[in-house]
Amino acid sequence: MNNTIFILGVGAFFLMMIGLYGVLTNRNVFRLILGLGLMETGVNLFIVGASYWKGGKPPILGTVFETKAVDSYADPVPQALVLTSIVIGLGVTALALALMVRLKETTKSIDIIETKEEEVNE
Amino acid sequence: MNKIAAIFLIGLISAGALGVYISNLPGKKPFKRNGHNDISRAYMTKTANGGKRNVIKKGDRKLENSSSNIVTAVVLDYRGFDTLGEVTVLFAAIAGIGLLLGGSRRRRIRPAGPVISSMAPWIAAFIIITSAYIFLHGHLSPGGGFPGGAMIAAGFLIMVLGMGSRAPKIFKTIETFGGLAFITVGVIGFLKKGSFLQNAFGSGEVGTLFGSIFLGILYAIIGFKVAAELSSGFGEFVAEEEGKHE
Amino acid sequence: MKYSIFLIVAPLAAAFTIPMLGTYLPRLSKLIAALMLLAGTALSAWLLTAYKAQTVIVIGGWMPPFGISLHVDLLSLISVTAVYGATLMATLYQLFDGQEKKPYFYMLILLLTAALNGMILTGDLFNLFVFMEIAGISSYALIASGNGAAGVRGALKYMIVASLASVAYLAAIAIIYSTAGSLNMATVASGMRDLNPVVGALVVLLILASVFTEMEIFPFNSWVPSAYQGAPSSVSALLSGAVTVAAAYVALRMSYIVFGQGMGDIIRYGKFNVTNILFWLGVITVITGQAAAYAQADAKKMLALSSVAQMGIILFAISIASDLAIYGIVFAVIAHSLSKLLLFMVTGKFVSASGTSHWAKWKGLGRENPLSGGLFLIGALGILGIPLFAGFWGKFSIIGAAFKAPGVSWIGVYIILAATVVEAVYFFRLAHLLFEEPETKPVSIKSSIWFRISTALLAAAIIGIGVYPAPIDKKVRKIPTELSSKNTEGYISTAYRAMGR
Amino acid sequence: MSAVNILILIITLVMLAGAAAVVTMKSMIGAAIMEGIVSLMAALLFLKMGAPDVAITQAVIGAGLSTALFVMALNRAGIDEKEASDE
Repeated sequence: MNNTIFILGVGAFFLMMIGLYGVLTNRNVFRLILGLGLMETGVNLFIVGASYWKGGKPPILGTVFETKAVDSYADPVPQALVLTSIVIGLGVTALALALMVRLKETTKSIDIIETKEEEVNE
Repeated sequence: MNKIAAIFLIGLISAGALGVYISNLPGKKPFKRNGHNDISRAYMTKTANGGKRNVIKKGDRKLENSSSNIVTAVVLDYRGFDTLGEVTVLFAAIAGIGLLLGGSRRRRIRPAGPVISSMAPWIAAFIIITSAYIFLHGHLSPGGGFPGGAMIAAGFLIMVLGMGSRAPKIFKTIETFGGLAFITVGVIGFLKKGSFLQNAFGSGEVGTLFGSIFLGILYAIIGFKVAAELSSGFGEFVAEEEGKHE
Repeated sequence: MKYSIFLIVAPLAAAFTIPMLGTYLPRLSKLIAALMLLAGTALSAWLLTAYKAQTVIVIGGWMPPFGISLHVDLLSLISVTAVYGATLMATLYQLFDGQEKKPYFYMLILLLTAALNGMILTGDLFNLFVFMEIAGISSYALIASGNGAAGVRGALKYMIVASLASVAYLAAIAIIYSTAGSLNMATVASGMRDLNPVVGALVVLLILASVFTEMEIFPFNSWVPSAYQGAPSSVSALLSGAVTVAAAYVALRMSYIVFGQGMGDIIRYGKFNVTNILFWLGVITVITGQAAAYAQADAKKMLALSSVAQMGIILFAISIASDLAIYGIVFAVIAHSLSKLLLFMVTGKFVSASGTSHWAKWKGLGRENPLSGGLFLIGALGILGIPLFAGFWGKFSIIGAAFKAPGVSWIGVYIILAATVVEAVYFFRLAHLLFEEPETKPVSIKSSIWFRISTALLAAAIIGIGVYPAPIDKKVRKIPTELSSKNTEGYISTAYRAMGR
Repeated sequence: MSAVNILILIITLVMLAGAAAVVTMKSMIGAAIMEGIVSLMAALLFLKMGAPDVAITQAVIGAGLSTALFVMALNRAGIDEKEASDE
């Protein structure tokens, strides 16, 4: 068992769970978005951590590079996935904040649960 | 949901995760690997299409891919279609913001104090030059189009907040041409080599700035597009002048 | 077949032109959106008629386990055609009969189309995630583009549930990549077999949970009523007519190909038989959906919950996993898509004429406007599965398959039949009210020529498939053999042949 | 435990403490800034895991742009801190 990986895995898992707690216990949209952000960060750490092994160096080819030395580099694929996932997270967060601003403009509150039935005007 | 129920649910999930973890210990295949699988090994030795395993170092030529940063090679070349999707995610989010917040009324932005207003263009220029370096060297060193573009947007935001200017319409045109350019690069690959987003520009020397035209073009496109998108989208969030909102 | 890539890329390219055109020539951008969807429908229909055998389309020139590839088979082409047709209808409805919308609205519809097609065609798990996120983001924005606060609330609820789902999906991806060592569906499918059973079951549940969020299956569908109610009618029609098609397709492929282990015993890891979970989730979804729809005073929420129940039936059929069941699923999905498009389009007219979506206030609207009333009735009959209407073949085959299947599937049949009775009650209750003698003269509905043409086409399709299913039947009959993993020409072998090993 | 492990442990603990602060803090702007700190710590962890590309992206997007976006959105919506106490 590798200590580094254990710490990373447990840390990522707890980060996700703290985020989930934030999502479950709040009705305030802003805090919901913050909780989702924590969960996203946690799962990103988890993706890189799940494929990490001790002593993984940045996967950038140096001046001298033997085919055997491949083993000293960290796995590049999860890193590429996480890059994508971070940018997607930014998109979702930005749109969620725009929705929050709209909600505040239309209802004067940022509570996700409606106080009374609202009519649709189409 | 009340707090006790939430804690209970989280406890349940944690217990489940612990159970999975323990049951995995004597499992057939362990969670953790201690080396590369076939796919990541092929990416690193640049033999995904069955080439022979070369000694790869700076200065090697005619490999299937000439990026010395393997993550960039994966993001832009081996999994380039994901990156097109990623650009589209941001594009969709910014379009959504435009649809929701882009009112027809003109909002005036209150400029910051004199010190910040006079400093803002310089700080912005510095950030923009740094980020141009980051996205042009994406295939050599860590960085690339997304952080580079995001930094340009940050520089632009400083300018907006400091000087009170608004996002000009030209950004919309950059968004359009950036997206179309990405697809054009893909279609060129389709027409010349037979599959979408295939590298039709050849690959040069590993580890040089102009060694990889394909990756350079793609990261430049992404950098400009992300910068334009984020600047115009985030501009919508800038608070309007005091007393104007109701 | 190699042109299939343009089913995804062409709408993306059209969407990319809109920020500029929308700023300078807003009218042209709407025209481009409509023309693009028309061209896409034509392209997908052409590919469907030219279809010969399963193909893997390579992207970027990298062979399947290394690069991302598209996997084109008969079912995916049928689904893509359905998605394009549904989007085209909804867009024309919005253009000619809906409220004035900004160019961005049509751009998001194009992005949604591209993303749904990507979800259907892609052969890579992470690529599927990216497309699910694009589809999600464009749907949130489209739902929130309605006037009131209801749309924004619905979009936020959808967003929060879907974001939790995407976190679950990513966690599953992390486990899959670190164990199976690949993200290509075919490689994962062969790698999942020798996985630790507990981990395997966990991965399957995490991924299916996130697919079920889009498919509106029971514990993950709390967002459905408010999102459908708050969205503009054209967007509700899209959610019901296009998004569910893609989601049902993904659920089917996940459970049969990626995680399945041969028909009849589809997902089993050691002691964990995930198939049973699918079965019970499907049945519970049908019961809760129909019960909630019966109690619903809001017509759009009622239709939304009826969609939920239909998806429950489809999940139930997925858990049966016989050739007849797959045949039924395809028919049921097509019939549901057509009927719900028609129902939401007509309902949108009723809402805008009466100014409310509470159906109790629609007394006599159908008597005043017999065309719309009749169309509503046809849509309802199509959903219910009455003989001579499209829904019949789907439900009939699913029920037949359930009776033939071993185990407890027959329980599901009685539940589906009972639920159909409930569904009939609330649809006919509404239809009866529409044709009742009103106290005050109701408003007459103004509709464009496009509304009449497209609804007439939909109604003709519903009745046409119901009366004479032979042309579709000929295609659909081939699907079970293609999906069956016993068949050597199946998905995995096609992908492996493309890999050249 | 080696020195690297202790460093990683400290970063992880700071990150988790920051996350706990995000969830419990009364002030919304404070919570947004704490989220930025969590992102920064995550970026350091990525760097330790041999992923400099991800670390740069996480630092620029997670810690920089997102935090700015949170604060700007609060301003734009005109949300005052009194509403921060929920329920």
